[in-house]
Amino acid sequence: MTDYKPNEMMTIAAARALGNDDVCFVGIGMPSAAANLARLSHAPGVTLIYESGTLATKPTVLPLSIGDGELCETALTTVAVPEMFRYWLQGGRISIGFLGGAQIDKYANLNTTVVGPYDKPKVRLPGGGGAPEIATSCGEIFIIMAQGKRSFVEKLDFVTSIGHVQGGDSRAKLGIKTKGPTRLITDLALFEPDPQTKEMTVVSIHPGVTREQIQDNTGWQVRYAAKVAQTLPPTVRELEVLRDLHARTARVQGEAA
Amino acid sequence: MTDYKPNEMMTIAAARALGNDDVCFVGIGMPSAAANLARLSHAPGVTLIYESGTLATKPTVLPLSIGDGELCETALTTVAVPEMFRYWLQGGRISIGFLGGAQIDKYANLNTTVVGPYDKPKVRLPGGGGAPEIATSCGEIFIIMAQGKRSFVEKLDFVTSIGHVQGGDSRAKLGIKTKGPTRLITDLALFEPDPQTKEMTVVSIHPGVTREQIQDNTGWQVRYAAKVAQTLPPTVRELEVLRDLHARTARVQGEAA
Amino acid sequence: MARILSLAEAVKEAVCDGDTVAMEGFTHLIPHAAGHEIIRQGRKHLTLIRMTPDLIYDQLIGMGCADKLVFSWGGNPGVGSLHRFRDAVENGWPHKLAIEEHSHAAMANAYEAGAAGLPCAIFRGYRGTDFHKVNPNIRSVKCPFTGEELAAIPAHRPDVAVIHAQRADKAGNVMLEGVLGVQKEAVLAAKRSIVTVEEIVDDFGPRSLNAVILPGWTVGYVAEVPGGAFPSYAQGYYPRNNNFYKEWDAVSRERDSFLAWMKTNVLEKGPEAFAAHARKLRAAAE
Amino acid sequence: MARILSLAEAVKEAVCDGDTVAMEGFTHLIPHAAGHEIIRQGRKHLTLIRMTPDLIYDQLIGMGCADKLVFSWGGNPGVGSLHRFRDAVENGWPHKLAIEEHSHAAMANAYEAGAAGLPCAIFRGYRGTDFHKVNPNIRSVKCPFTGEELAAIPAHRPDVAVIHAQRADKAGNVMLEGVLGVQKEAVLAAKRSIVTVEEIVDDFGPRSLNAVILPGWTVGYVAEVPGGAFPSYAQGYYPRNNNFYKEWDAVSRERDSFLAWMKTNVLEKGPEAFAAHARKLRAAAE
Repeated sequence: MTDYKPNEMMTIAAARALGNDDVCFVGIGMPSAAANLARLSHAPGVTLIYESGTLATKPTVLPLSIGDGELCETALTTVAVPEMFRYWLQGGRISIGFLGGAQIDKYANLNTTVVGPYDKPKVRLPGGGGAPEIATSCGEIFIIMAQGKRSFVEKLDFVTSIGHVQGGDSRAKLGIKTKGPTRLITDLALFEPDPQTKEMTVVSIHPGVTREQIQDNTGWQVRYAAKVAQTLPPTVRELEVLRDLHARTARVQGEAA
Repeated sequence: MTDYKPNEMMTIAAARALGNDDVCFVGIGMPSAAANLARLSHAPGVTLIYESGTLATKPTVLPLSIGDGELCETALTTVAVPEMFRYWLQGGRISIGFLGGAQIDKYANLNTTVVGPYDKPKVRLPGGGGAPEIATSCGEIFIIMAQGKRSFVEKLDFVTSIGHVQGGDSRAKLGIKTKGPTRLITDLALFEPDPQTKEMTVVSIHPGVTREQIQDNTGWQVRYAAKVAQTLPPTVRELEVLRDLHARTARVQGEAA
Repeated sequence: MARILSLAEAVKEAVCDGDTVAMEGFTHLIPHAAGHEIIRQGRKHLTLIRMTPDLIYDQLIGMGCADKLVFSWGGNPGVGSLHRFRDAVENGWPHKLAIEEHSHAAMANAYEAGAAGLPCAIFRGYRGTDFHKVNPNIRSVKCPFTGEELAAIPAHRPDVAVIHAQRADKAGNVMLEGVLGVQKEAVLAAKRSIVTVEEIVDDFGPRSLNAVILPGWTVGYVAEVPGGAFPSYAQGYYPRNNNFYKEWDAVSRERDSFLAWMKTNVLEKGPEAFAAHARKLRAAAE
Repeated sequence: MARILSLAEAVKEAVCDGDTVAMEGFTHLIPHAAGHEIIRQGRKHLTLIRMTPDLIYDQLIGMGCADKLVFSWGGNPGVGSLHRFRDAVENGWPHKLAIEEHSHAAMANAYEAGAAGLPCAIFRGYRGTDFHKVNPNIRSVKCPFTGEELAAIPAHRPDVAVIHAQRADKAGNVMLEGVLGVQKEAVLAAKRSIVTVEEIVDDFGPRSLNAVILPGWTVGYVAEVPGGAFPSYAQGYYPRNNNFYKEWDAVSRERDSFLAWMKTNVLEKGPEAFAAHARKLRAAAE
């Protein structure tokens, strides 16, 4: 078996969830790597949209920011930001949105606003950006986050974007018709919402990871699906494409300096 | 004195009212001829906007429709129609709007919707188009209409766009801050609103026209300003530019067929 | 994902009796060929939405395809009346036509709201006019910050949008330029859509980074119909045939002359008839 | 009508102490040179509006120019925190910074409503979140047709908008392309505006019929500042300097290193310093 890092497993697991027909709203960092890995491997037809307004973009390297020139030059076209949020996101034209955050709870609600009280924050985080509306307007949401007790918490300090709210039908009761988080992809496991309670539940554990490890890195009592699979390890091809992408990116960003 | 038609006097009188700094929302027909006459004579800097989205257009011939290719090709740029109505008209970026209609009353309210009852019309007219919002969003309004008892009426069958409503401060009371109709240019005279009552009042009579003629072609008791001027007749140059424009237009429209 | 079909197939699949149909194009790129195809296929009980009903709807109304018209300006631009529209409203011929009447600003905002997935649009409009007396879909909303009353109208959400554009590529991406009208909004607001184009190309080639493009996944059906906007125009292809608009006044004035014209020029023809206009005009422009 | 001035003159005329200022540019075309000029001229008590405060506002906040920030995402894109923004919010250095916090969708809609002359914007947003608990400018409106509750926010109407664009012509018309952000909306929503450009040309020359252009009569001041978007980028001119963003993390982390950097690179320099970046980068791209 090829050697790989937990972050690589996480990115590859996220990429696998994307198909050719998906229209995907991509954030910077892991989501961007995952989405482009999918495009460069099993899903060449996947449509990538960045909130800077670039529609159907095909970057050859990963952008550092959400609006790098590379994204615009390789896009089908680029629209203004108000149009992006009105016609494309709110208009319901995006099938999958990627999100992450500083804190997540068991219903996959996210906090990217503050750690500590809002008026006297311990850590002032960047804030919501596109997330509050991505969370409710995209057909479904994939969340990518490395696990840890400080990020997988019992109670969020601030609800920046919603997942399944308080579970059950509480999301639908807000009048929201989209699915919300259907997958949570971490460096240790894959979670999916329980069909009834909507609590994020482990459905697959990455190779070499134990249930104890997962619990040690989660601030709530972790639940497991009736049948828990083992995640397929990264294939040689997946790792190759991902590492090539990162190497190409590092090379170009070095050169541009 | 050069020979000219009443329509030519009307168009030329309207053109004279435009200056270099005006941003003018132009309708088809007489307004278009007047605005382009101004641009081709004393006001080369006047900015013309057509509701098809063409900004700062400089047609060499008069368009038959509001969105002819000529308007787009000679424009600074062309925006989509929702943007035209939101950013440009409603955004308050137009200083002068031209309107006309099938019926006008003494407060310069206009009807372009129906003659007769709405549900059983004697004549079904085209309707409002841009007029209802042009009338309230442009800095001021110039109206061009040939006079006649069937068009200059005591009471409109339908209020398609407002002028000074019921006179006095009734327009301002609707929360509207723009001036409304500041000039009514007909084939017989120029009217301006009385400062107090806002009734359209004759301030200038075209050469050779009598007060009797004006009254005979108006469905209400015409009022005159304390000082009534005689309109300057068209100059040779004005007539030349206007007739050239019409001749060029006829030639091109003939050729395109 | 967009499917590339013949116009006849596209209309067959996308347009049903009783549908709400928006055929857009503001003077430019009016989908006349598609209008003829809908008439030939005998669609009935349509609710037609369009800012400027124009010749295209004069024909559909006169042929009895429409039960209702939602519009803001129903004239023959620069010429005068739409006689078939007037005959329907004034005399109920060929049958009664219900109307829902707006201003241009309202219609443009209603398409914009439809494209944006909103239930309604708000704007500063209709103040002091009589429109609300005849149209119950004109309501108001109070700004929760200033207290100002703003006009509110429901978003347009047509069953089908039909537009004409200059070019599509083989993936069904559609590119428009020039006078843009509300076509992009109409397609994005609609459940289904048909786009006729002057030509289908392998690749759009060099273009503005912000070219107006409807991505293939937002488009239903694409059909290549050269000349399909005649007698309106396609910027870069052929000019508006202003004489046709003038002549329509006489053709459409009487029921008999209208029906005769429709029989010869629509019922007994196919979309390929439009290609002659495109070719002829393109040659003339060279 | 637009006046073509030096950047120093434009800032002097357009930006006053206590103004509400929107400096926009979404990753692309961020008006860094103008930001430096505002700092050099020592403006105080500003309310700063911007979707992504970014390095440009980190600098203004750290130099004590701002009393309040209206924003939706305050980070260093792809790198991490904005340390001066955090120091102001967490520790009140150099003084307390009031914040009004939105989502991107809300900010974009607020600019759009400002450009459209409306008092507020409505959209489907914020559902289920905590934003309304900390921001009284998030309210709601009920759709008068469906009864749906929609989020409402006040339109942005800044005193001054500041943007950077690729080109202006001598009449002060401004042309933008690439990632457009909310710049057009910001200028149209503002009472006054400053546009810095890479170059002022005699004529834009051949361009898309729908090129994104702010006509001269909607623009306040135009100043030619080549390289004025550095370290962000100007499509067609020079790329984003990603390393600068990474290095800013270290520069801005401590108050002393930040102040030293600002002294050397802003207070003791002028707008012409940016030309070097433009030249250097343009050469590198060739």
